[in-house]
Amino acid sequence: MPKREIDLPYRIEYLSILDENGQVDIDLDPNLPEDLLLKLYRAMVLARRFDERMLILQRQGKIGTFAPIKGQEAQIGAVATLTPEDWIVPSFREAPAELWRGKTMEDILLLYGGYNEGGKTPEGVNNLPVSIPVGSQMLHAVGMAYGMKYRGRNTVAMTFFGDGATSQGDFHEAMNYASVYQVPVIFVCQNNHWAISLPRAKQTHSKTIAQKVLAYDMPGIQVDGNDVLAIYRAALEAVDRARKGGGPTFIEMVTYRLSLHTTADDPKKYRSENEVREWEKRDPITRFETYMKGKDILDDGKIGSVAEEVQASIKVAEQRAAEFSARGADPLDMFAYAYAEPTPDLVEQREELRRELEARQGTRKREPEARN
Amino acid sequence: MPKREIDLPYRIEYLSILDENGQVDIDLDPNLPEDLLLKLYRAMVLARRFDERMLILQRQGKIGTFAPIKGQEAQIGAVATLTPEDWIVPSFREAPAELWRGKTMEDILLLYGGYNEGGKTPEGVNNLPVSIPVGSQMLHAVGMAYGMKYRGRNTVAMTFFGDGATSQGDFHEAMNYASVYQVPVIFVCQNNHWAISLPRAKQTHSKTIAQKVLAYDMPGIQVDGNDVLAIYRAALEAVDRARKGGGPTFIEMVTYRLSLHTTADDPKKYRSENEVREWEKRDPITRFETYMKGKDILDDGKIGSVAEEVQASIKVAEQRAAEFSARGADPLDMFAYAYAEPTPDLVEQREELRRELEARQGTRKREPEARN
Amino acid sequence: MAKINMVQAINLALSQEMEKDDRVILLGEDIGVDGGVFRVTDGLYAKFGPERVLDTPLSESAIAGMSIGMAIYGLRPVCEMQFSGFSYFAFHQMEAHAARMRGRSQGRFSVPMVLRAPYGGGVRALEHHSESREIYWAHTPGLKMVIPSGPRNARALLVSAIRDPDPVIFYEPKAVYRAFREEVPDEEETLPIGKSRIARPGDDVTLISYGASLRPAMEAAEGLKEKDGIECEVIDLLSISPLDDTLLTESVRKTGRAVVVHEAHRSFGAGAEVAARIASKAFLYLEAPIRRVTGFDVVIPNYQREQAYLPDAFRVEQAVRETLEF
Amino acid sequence: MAKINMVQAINLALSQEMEKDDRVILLGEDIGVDGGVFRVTDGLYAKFGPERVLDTPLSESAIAGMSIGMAIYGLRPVCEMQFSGFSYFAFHQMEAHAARMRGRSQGRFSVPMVLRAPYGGGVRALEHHSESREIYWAHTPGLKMVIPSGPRNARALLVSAIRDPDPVIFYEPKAVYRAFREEVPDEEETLPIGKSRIARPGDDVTLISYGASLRPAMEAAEGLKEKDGIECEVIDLLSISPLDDTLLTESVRKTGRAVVVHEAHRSFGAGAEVAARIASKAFLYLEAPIRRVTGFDVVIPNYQREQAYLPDAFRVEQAVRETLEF
Ligand SMILES: Cc1ncc(C[n+]2csc(CCOP(=O)(O)OP(=O)(O)O)c2C)c(N)n1
Ligand SMILES: Cc1ncc(C[n+]2csc(CCOP(=O)(O)OP(=O)(O)O)c2C)c(N)n1
Ligand SMILES: [Mg+2]
Ligand SMILES: [Mg+2]
Repeated sequence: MPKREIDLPYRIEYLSILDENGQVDIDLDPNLPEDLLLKLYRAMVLARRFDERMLILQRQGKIGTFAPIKGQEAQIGAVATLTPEDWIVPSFREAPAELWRGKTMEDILLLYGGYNEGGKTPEGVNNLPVSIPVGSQMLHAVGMAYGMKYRGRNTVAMTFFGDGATSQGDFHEAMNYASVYQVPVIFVCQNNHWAISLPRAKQTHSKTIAQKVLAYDMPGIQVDGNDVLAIYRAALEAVDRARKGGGPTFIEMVTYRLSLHTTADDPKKYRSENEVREWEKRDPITRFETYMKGKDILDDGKIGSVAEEVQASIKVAEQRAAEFSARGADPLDMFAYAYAEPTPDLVEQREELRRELEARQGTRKREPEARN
Repeated sequence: MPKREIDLPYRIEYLSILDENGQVDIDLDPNLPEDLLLKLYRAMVLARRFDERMLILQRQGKIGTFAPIKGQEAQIGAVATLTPEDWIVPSFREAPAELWRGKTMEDILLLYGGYNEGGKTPEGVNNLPVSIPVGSQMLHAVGMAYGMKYRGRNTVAMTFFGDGATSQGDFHEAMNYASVYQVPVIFVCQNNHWAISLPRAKQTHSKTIAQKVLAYDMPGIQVDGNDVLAIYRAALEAVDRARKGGGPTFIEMVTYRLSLHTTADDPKKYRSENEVREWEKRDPITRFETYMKGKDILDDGKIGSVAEEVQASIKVAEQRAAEFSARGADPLDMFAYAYAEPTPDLVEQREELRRELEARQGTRKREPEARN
Repeated sequence: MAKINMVQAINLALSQEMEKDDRVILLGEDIGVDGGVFRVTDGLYAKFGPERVLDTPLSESAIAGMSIGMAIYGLRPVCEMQFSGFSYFAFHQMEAHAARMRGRSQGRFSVPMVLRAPYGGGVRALEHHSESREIYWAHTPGLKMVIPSGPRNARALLVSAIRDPDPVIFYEPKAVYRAFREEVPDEEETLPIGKSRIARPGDDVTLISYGASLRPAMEAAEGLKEKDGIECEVIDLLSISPLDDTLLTESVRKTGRAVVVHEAHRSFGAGAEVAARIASKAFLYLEAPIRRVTGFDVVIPNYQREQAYLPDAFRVEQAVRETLEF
Repeated sequence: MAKINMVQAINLALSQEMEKDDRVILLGEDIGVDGGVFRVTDGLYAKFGPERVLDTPLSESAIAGMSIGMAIYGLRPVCEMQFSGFSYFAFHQMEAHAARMRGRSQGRFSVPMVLRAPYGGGVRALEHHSESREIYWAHTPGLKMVIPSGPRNARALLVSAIRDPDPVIFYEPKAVYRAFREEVPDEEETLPIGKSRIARPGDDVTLISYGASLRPAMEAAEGLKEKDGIECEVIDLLSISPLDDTLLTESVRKTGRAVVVHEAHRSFGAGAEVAARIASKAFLYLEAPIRRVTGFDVVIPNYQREQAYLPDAFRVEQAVRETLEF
């Protein structure tokens, strides 16, 4: 057989459970318990409302540049399959997932408000901090997952990134290492169709992102990324396999960024309002609401009480953040976490700054730049 | 269809034309003209003999570390499909291809002999220099191919690299860019089963390297890399497609490094003699000889005359290189090609070294380190 | 002649060079349809089309590597790194290839490319958007490293960089992008790479700075004159590598004192090289230690503390007074 | 106590730390079955198995990135870059993450990893096998950067680096690997990171060096004593960052003169920072300009010209004499 087709071990599937009208595929419905469904619903609503509130705060100049998550709330389905002992390694558009796992809104407000303090994560919450350099953090998940395997834990590391991130070399290296070492890592690609102004079709030439697993003989799946049930189901399968020693899985969530890339962005420059309209019809929250109503878990009264409760909790977080800001940030703290022990140079430089700040007393205070 | 298989545009094929005994598949035989066959044969023999000679010179301390190519001579089949207007972007194990395209043996001897002068390529020979950082040069081929497309040329850029190189992020980025921009670049992976001590199976988890094209919807093929006819045929198809605007192709040549990784390497530490024995049976030159004999293009007399002629030309190159060495290298030339115009600092540093060399006259001469 | 800001001045340089020379090609993330996240390439995609203004997939190493190939092939790529903080993803390509191709090929091939990147503080974004690490490039032989300080010199330097036969790293002080306007002539203007300029003459002390830090240096010079009658000579480096030590040395031989001002971290920063050269070449003229007013040796903090990190006029004035009191 | 070379000394440090602490994991290209291309990890794969000595696929960025994840998770990865010339492929990972995780997470996470890499001249290979670019790391806040000069301090420094709570870049002078042997105690020994040492006391001039350059510096000191009766104080930096300027300053306050010796390019090299600090902190004591005996500002040439590039005792002696004649 001098010319023959090579047989490959995997095929790529597409999974969707709730359709655009919230109608469920009964065979695939994971039939989650009511309290989990309600928890998911509340988390998605909270994420949406918090995002809206951040946008207002940013426009008022109260926080700096941030990346809205509107339309991508169904990501919570992925982290809902994890235990607190598992880890997540996010990018910068996973506020919903981070909050689900225990990051506080207050800290998020502080972070985008220009305070390094917001970068902390409560002790016991196994979230790595936001990673800004696109496509570089997946390798950390691979390293952590290696640690889990080495220690004989049955935990997993779940890492998030966008469609744009898949063009980075580090993405490839992470996929390769994860499959070579067969470590328990779940790659979740939030394909939201845009990387700032670059549409998915120009980001890579392949028909799907999911098929990139074929380069690594790694299981992978493409799911409706606005369908929290589909994401949950795909993630659960991946997490189960990983816990059993079955190695990594790649999940492409096909979703859409309904809002701005960041608050510094103007999407009108590169995409049509129509496209956005089309995707608004597939809003993950609306679909899920219909499903929940159909299951009689949700009614207008419950929707209203969740809304109120969510608003109240956002308010509390805002107040806490405001109190922190009012106390102000000690500039000298910039030297605090450079190393476990400050070096002699840093001790000297801190002292230099301290003296300068003293000398400045009475002169005009230095305000952060207003430009964005 | 909420759960469905995604249809992918490509399948991966394996191609072999000459079997291990030199028996040809008549349907696939490209039936190359006699003079081309003879030229290929001579080039493969020259590459083998030159490689053997370099190893001797290295062991005698006359040149430094180099990477033997023994067993990988069939790579010449790939460049035999090119015109002088095309470009090659090699790694460091493509001396056979480089020589075919017009690089001189003398320059190769000088390069590995520690003279930067050996890095030059005759004017008109469109070979980029040897690239040492593994996996980084493919991007240059993509850039050159972009230039060809931009200028409306129907030329191609062919880039070479090893199995190890496919683990580098830059490899992925090059594949992605090439397919996104649909530029005329041919990726030739010499999968010689080893990256120093790492076997192919541990380099990446996929069954083949060729299937990595599925991540990019790029045509790709796996060929018997010790079969010069199969390589020629696969490359010709790729080159033709590229010239016609059909974009990039990936070719995995399955071959074997019969010799050392480099002269600093000891393969006994990591691989069995048996494996080498097995691959020696698939020697690309022997197989091609059998085929040529079968076609009555080659007989023992001709084999002998090629051998003699090749030895003579190696001798000439060696003599030239020896003459160059005898004249010696002016250390001041290290400043010559840093920039088009030397900067004031470099003018000053050159002068500093010149004075120092003068002052050194009479003191012990500085010899290059003997350690390897 | 029009009064324009630095964003417009850079856009002008790109546009005019592209009109004049079809070898000039732009590539980078979001530089086409979107016009760049700072709008530096606004309008160029419409004017020159997608073949000459490439919206690339998200890979800095590929942007640099592809540019290298283009440049070897005979084009004049000008690539953009969206923020200098992400340019390190391309560092190995620039170090291993752009900087070395001429030497490696013994003059047969060269890499006439420009790598543009906004650098420094001034935006209210998270990490990686505000760094100043010009030294990584300046310490790399085979590269040139320039940083303009205002619209006019940005335009002229960029034209020179594009025409330069060797790879040039072009850092753009984002805090200056829209900070002020200058008259920039319509007709062609270039500035030699490797030459600094006296931004303000003076006799008492030499202030050496570049890029975004030039403004606090100039402000300090004005303040010191007003308040203390001190005349600072301010040197705007423009070129970090090659470094114009002739101008530096001459100035310090005259003033006897020097203060270097930059945003980058102090240790192993540009100020070290400047100080080392002056201390050597103007040794007998130095009347006080050379002071370095710089960013601290920590990652530049988020925006609430950014101003405390960055050198400002107050800090520079203090250093100058201490230098004069020495 | 045995007389061993630097390769063996580093192997000893790795082996002993691995025995003592199961968090210590090695990863890199060819470090396992093959024992490393310089044989530094020889025997460790056999001793500790493939779970603790990982032969990685060929990707420096992944090696560093995976190490970062391991370190955050609580392991103590020691990764190897086969040559420092290839470590720039991992530069962005180290800069963006290893150096910043502690600050980013406000102390919640840290990256106690070591990145080992042979550096400098001494092998007859092509490009990228001989560079000396420690400044890229030293200028990066959040990293530490150390370079031993002999077997004993290599072993002790590496142990300290492995135990350090922060990321440490550990450059190994490959020219020293097998150049000489030293007594290295079997029992545990550490050296504080951030401290330099006086390798040879003297009063006339301070020679500052590190790594592979320490040998020509010491040789020059001997030669100068013999031929000219000059007593050099030789300082072995050991730590490039943090830099121990207290020791430097003290020495120069005593000698009044200084010469810095390193293989790295001169401009923006370690010598610049050393000179800047001395010129500032020992200003009133300096009797001559500080000289820098360094590699030139060109890519280190192939081996026929390598010796002309590298500082040797002759070049150092010359510089010292000129410094004393000033
Ligand atoms: C290495 C790197 N390059 C560039 C940027 C600037 N940048 C921030 S987000 C972004 C697009 C990311 O697209 P994608 O991965 O699809 O994520 P999304 O923003 O859509 O969530 C770019 C280019 C960055 N943060 N990091
Ligand atoms: C970026 C980089 N990392 C490491 C090395 C050291 N090195 C040289 S060749 C090699 C293995 C290359 O394997 P492969 O790509 O399969 O090519 P082959 O040597 O088999 O031809 C390694 C690790 C290098 N040259 N460049
Ligand atoms: Mg996206
Ligand atoms: Mg190989």
